[in-house]
Amino acid sequence: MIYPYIPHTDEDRKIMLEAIGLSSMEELFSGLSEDILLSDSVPISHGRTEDEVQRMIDSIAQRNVRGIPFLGCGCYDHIIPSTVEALSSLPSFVTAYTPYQAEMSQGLLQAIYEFQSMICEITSMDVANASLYDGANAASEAASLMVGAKRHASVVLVSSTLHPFTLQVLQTWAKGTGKSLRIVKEKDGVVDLSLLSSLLDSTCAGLIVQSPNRYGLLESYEGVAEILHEQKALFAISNDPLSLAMQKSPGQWNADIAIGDTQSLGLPLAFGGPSCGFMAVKEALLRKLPGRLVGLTEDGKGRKGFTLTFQAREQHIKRERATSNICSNQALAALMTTIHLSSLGWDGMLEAANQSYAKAHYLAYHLAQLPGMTLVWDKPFWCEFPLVFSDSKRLRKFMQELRNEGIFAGVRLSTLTRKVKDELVLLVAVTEKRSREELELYLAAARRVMK
Amino acid sequence: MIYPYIPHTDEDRKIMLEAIGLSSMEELFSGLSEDILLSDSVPISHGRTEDEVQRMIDSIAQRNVRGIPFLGCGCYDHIIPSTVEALSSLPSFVTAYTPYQAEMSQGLLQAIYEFQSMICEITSMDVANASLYDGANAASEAASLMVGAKRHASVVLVSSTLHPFTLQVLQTWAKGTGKSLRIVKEKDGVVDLSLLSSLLDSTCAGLIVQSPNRYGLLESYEGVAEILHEQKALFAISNDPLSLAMQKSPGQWNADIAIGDTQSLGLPLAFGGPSCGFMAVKEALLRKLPGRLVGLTEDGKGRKGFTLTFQAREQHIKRERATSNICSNQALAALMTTIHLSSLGWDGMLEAANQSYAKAHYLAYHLAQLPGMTLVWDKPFWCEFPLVFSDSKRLRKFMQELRNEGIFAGVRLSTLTRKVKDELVLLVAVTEKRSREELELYLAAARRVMK
Amino acid sequence: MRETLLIEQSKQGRKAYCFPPLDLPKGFQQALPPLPESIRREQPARLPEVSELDVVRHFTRLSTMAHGVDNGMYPLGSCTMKYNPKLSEHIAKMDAFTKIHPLQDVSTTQGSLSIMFNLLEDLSSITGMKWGTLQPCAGAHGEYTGLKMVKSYYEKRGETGRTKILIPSSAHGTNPASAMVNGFAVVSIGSNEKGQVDLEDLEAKLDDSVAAVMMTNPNTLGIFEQNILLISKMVHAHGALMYYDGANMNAILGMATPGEMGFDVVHLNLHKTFATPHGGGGPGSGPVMVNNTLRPFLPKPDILLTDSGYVLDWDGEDSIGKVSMFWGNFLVLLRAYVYILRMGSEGLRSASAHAVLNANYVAKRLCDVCEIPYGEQCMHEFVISLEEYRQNNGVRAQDIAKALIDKGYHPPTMYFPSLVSEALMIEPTESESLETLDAFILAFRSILAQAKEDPEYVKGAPYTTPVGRLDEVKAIKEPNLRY
Amino acid sequence: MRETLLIEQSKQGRKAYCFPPLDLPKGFQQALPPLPESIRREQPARLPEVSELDVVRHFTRLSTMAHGVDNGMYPLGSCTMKYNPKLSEHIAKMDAFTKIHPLQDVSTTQGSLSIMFNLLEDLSSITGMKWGTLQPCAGAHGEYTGLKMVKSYYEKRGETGRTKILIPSSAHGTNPASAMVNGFAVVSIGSNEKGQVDLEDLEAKLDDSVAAVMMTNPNTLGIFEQNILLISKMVHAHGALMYYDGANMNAILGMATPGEMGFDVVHLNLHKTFATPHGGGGPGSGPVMVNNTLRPFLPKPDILLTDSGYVLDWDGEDSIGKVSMFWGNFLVLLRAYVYILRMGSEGLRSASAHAVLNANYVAKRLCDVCEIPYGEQCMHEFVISLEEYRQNNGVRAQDIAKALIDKGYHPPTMYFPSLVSEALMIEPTESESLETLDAFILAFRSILAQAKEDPEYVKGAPYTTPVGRLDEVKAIKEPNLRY
Repeated sequence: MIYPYIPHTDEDRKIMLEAIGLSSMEELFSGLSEDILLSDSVPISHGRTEDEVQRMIDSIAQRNVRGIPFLGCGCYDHIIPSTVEALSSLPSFVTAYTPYQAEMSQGLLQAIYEFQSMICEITSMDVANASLYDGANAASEAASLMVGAKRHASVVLVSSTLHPFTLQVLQTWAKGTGKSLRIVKEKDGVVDLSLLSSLLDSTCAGLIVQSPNRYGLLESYEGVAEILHEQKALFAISNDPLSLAMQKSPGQWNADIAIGDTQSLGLPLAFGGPSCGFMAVKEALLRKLPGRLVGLTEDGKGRKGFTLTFQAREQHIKRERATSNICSNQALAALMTTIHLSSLGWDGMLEAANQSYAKAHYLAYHLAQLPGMTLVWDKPFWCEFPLVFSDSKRLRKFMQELRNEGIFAGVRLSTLTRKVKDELVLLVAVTEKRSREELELYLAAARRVMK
Repeated sequence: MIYPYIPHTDEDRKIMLEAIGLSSMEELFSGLSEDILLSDSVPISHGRTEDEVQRMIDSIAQRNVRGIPFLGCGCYDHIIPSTVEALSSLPSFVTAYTPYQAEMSQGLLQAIYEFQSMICEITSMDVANASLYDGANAASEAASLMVGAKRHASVVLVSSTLHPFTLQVLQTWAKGTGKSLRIVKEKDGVVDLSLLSSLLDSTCAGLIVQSPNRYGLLESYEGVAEILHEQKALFAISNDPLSLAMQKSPGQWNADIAIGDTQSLGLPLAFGGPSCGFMAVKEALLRKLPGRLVGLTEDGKGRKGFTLTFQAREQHIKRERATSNICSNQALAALMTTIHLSSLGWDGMLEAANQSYAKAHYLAYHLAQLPGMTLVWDKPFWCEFPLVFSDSKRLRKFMQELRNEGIFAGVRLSTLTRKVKDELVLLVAVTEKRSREELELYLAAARRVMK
Repeated sequence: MRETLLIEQSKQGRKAYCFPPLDLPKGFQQALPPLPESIRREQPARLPEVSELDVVRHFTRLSTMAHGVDNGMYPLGSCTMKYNPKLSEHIAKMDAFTKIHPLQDVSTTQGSLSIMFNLLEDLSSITGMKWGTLQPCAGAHGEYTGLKMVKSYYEKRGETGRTKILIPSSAHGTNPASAMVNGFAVVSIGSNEKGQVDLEDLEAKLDDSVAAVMMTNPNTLGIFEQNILLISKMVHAHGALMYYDGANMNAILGMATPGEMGFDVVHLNLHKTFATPHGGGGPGSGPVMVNNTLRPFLPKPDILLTDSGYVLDWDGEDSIGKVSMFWGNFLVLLRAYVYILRMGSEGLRSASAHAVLNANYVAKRLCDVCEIPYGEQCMHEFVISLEEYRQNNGVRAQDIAKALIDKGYHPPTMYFPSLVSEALMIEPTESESLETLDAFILAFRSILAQAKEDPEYVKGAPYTTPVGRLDEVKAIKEPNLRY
Repeated sequence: MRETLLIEQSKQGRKAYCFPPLDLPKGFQQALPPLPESIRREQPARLPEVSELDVVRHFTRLSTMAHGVDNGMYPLGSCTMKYNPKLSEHIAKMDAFTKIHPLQDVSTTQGSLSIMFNLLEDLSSITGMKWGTLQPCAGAHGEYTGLKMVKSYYEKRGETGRTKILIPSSAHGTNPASAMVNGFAVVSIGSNEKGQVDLEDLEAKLDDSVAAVMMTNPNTLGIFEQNILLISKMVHAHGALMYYDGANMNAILGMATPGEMGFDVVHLNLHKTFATPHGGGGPGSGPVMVNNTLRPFLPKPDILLTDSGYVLDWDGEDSIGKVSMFWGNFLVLLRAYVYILRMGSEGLRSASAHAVLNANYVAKRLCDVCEIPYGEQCMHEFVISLEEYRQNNGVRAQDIAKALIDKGYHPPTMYFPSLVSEALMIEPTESESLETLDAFILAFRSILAQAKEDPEYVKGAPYTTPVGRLDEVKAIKEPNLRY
């Protein structure tokens, strides 16, 4: 009886059972009554050898089809340096648990400290945590933080231009908890902040906005923080962090909370996960920040060292009085982002952002010349833009024809919202990774279909 | 001016040049006269970024076509545990040099010591080196050893059933050195050792044979060592080491030298390289063994430790009096073999060998039923066998039809020998990795063509 | 050994990475307007400017100051630090999985969808539940999702008075926290002298304000709740639901199912039970499995197998909605699937049997030198109390833990559950061999012996690490959380 | 930290790996005869019987007791321990390259063949030679191949009296050894006071018994042979050939070519100059490049580009034949090709320029505390003499080297070339930054200072390693070379 990953020999079992004073493996489960013990093995297949599994997976893998992705909506195909996979695969990183034992985990702790620092730098905030699940959950954690930070507040204002999935995750968050979302509507593709004052009341804990927003458009938050702060409401901005190489950061808008997902900073598409949510806040909110935090301190001999800190905020200490239940986070993905940013530096990050901007605008400019599709809103965008088609038959043909060229042309907004009104909107994302040839291939195919 | 993998900033260059007392990078090369300094850059392309290189390689890679390989002839598609790639990729192994500094290389040295030990165990010999380039070079090193070990001997007897490439490498070895090869002819597909006594004289340093031989057939060496030793000639046997799970080892035939290539023990096909030659000898020949050797000893405090030893044999000390010029070997490939054998153990090695044997015989048995092809020699074989076709048109069609099924049907012996007489011989290799389905696919296609 | 921060190694103008030059037409580039000044960022972020080799050495060196399962035994109770197969890592790096976008047309993602679909089927079999979701990214996220469904279930039924979750006092901190974030009140249930749920206390607290009872079984003491069927019956009789925290599922794979025990909703931790790596704290994955009752409330989208292949189904008006951005931590799901394929039905059962064997063996070999408050017969883990060492020698559980570091072992979980004083929770997992266990036992016993002979030495451990015990008060009083 | 041999961890019946069961028809399996007893092996080999986790931990732990470029600076003279790009490692693991059989029909291996063809073209440009072979597996193997061609060349011309190879006394040991294995006699040429070839000595030894002069340029002192053109002329005038040992090619990439210097045959070390990893001693790759004269003698097969793609050409009756089993260490060639693609023409030139800059900088910063016998102006490496420390303080070059280990550096090459007493040969490579060099210089100087103040301490180094200096005499007297 040899099963993979179990080192015991017959002899071992005998010795061990004897030591325990049992005569069979079955007796180990004598605490389970007969009506609980399964009489039969569970109906999954028999074990397979490595070679058999690899073959099976190889054949399954062939059912995934790759194309040249002009797909975005929260998951982008950016260039990733070879260092990221190579270094994040080092076994001491991969097979470690949360670094609770600081003395034997200095390397891991330092990497997290560097991650926190980089997130603070990019968002212009004071303090960042060690990661959250993803961008959408970062938004719901921000909502929790807000509600927890203001007495008697139960309403969170959210922009209607949040990513549809982020909005859905927030709706789930509010469900059944007595908290609620109040939508700030959009105008011309961006959040209409002229409505803010009228929507804001003492029940409101804060506002969550997003830029680039669900359409890829960039938003301006001039004066928003002031309006919110006057009502003791908090201001949270969600960004694609790579866009912060070009656009104003949450700190520069005087936001209290910066959130988002670092997928664009070193994480592969991976069918959408794992990615890595982040949250950074102003110093005043430090003790309300969910998730893990690493700090620098000293040992008895004055040697500097890193440790998990402010653990009293967390669920394993505070239990039902905690403001978040997060325990596992996305540490290894955060490490990948840390390696990515270490490799790129600010210049590299800026270059990636600038090139994405330029290439997206190049494609948008030329597509806008074609009949049957328009760039409806004259708003600044970064690497993703909404094309509105005149009819859905045309759109479908467009996507199919490009597919025949090996191109994934974009994401229909209705895929995210399941709403008929969004069926004519195609979101096209262009990163620095898309070569000139790929852009021209896209344009040539588009011209053929839309002439 | 930023080039990959060069960390210098403009500032650095300035500081460093100043320190040296130079004013330009060009002056670093002032020792090179103008008629030597290139006036123009060398005509290779400009540098490319990682992304550009990866794309280019991806597109080149598509020009390699994979099939289900029934190909052997010294390079076999065996199952390799996932541990091999994962562990041999650890950066401290990959990016280290030869472990000259024992104190900071104990891990590497121990791995080599374990490799040496395993080779000794498998070949039933006393001492093995840290690896040689490949199986063919192991043969020429064996020839050198023999010639060096016996005064006034310049002739090496070699079986005509050696792998054709091994024979070619040996011929190259002899070329222009005053040494020569004397071929021991074959009979019925195996070396004809009845000729041995008549070929053997005082000029002969030894004999090199191979099993499985160039046809995949297993040879018997009963009494050979005795005949050779009587003439003070040495006996070297080359084996696919995996076959030694089933057939008698060099030590059991009382050979003096065991050689071969560990490709079948954990190394991928890799278009033929790197593989990993090995050599093991009787204790008496220890000081004549080429290549590196790791030994166990102690430090001043009595702590056990590993070190390179018997270095006085090697070229860097003995220079023109050395018996081999080897310096770099195939250490990382040897490590892969060590991990492979550590994972398989003897039971696993035996299982791989037994299954290869059974599957090869299954295929051979059924192919032998078909018209137009025969298994000419009634000799035992292990995982590879020679099919002789009645005409070459049929053979070509056979290979093409199987190709259409995604199968590489075998290697024509003439591919190795460039001889017309070998054009009708197809060498078919079957490893434990070939599934039953693949065998049946082969047979079905064969039946269609050969009916 | 110490490694400076990478930012301290930074040098202006040094580069580890370059992008291909932008190759758009010159005219276009010149005409392209920059972002409007009002929204434009000008100030750079301080990121390292280093060479590629600097990056490589930095993180390589940091990795040498970390300890994973690959480095040595990691008996961290309740975390199931079992071996993470290299095969899974290899497969999780395949382009066919890493380079697939979540919003590609489903006709182009049938491979990934089939893995998710089949994984869900296997997890259903393993838990004895019928349906499930793979969206949650971690165990606590699974709890959040499961309890959210419980909440929705009662809202749908109009039973809005069910506002409490009963949780044993020994439960993981995530349980009460997850209840809280879903707007439930938490009521603690006591334990009896066997370390199991106190039935009387439970009965006393069960009423129609209770939404669910949340249990871990075996519980955090490593003890199987023998009255579980009775408990389920009691709870159901009060119209409440049974929630199963799968943290300790590694004890009963193939032996028993939460479904047969009467649970209505189950979350699993793939990074514990199904051998996906913990990655220094994540990413994990916390699938939630339910029976028919709760099915309508599962997150969207569901994966269905139709005549035209796998599709994402967004219907279901009672769904709680999405709980994560896309479909879950796919690469973690993939690894878990590979593990299940490898192990198969019998292999999983064997894993649990040997996990329990290992825990009992270690408990037996330690029980003469330390107290095991609820008896040494356990499931896959057990909790010892070092209270006597504290009282007699002034050595605390933490000191023993730190001394283990010097012997090359990661310490067990400390001070949990809180009902055991000076607790260490030891979970060897099935991955460890008899020899490794014996070496650990020897090390542990020698530390306990030393705690009596030379307590000051033990209190000063560890000695072999780059830093000694760190000043945690200073970390809070003078927070330094970033460069 | 110490790790026992894996065989010592072995336990009968434990398994790290299983094969799929043999699924041939039962009848066939029963009928299949075993191997005849006369050739059958019965005795097992003693191999470890361990678990997969045992294997993983064993080799992971061994890796922590090794030091590579990724761990820290590795200024091992003449070995060019530069950074090995992670991109190359990634590409070398692609199935499209690792899973290709060398004897597949060439129509199915056009990708691999095109890489080899293009690499050869690039190496031709870089060396200024016209033709070449990629078959040799290492530098010494390249020497063997190149000299074999020289031998064949003279045999073809009937000049069988050319039996000598002239080699500077400072040459690598492989040079004379390679000459010897090809049946040549070795004659040593002296050096002049500048550390360069003594022209008078050369002239005196040149006659029609000389087949070739074998040179490294820059030579092993890191000094460029300024008379190289004159030397080539002298050698050619005597009808002999010029052989270039490419060990130090990293000094002159894109700056000068062996071809322009007058060499007829050149070997390269891809694992030095072209950034492929050394792997703890190999596999390397030692391509040999030649001019028209020697082309007919190149090993078989050649790679040709025809109208139907790349083919292997087996013609060429004067070829020396094969020198390795198949086509060479393909995965090493692939890595070198990736490196060249990355660097391009200017990048390679820059690499050499910075390698030379680094060496000169370190030499300059050390020249006041140790003797640099042939002056501190050098190419990519330099040799210091610690003779004065030996005489004044009893501290030898080896002691200084060992003390560097405690500072985290791999020591330089020791006691080579032998014409410098107490030599250390330092080659920083272009990969190291100014900061790293400064730190190394500081460490080196502090050790030299300590050698004067506390020589005994330095003589006892290293102190931080798992073992101290090992008894090499015992290793030979009581050989223990296997378990």
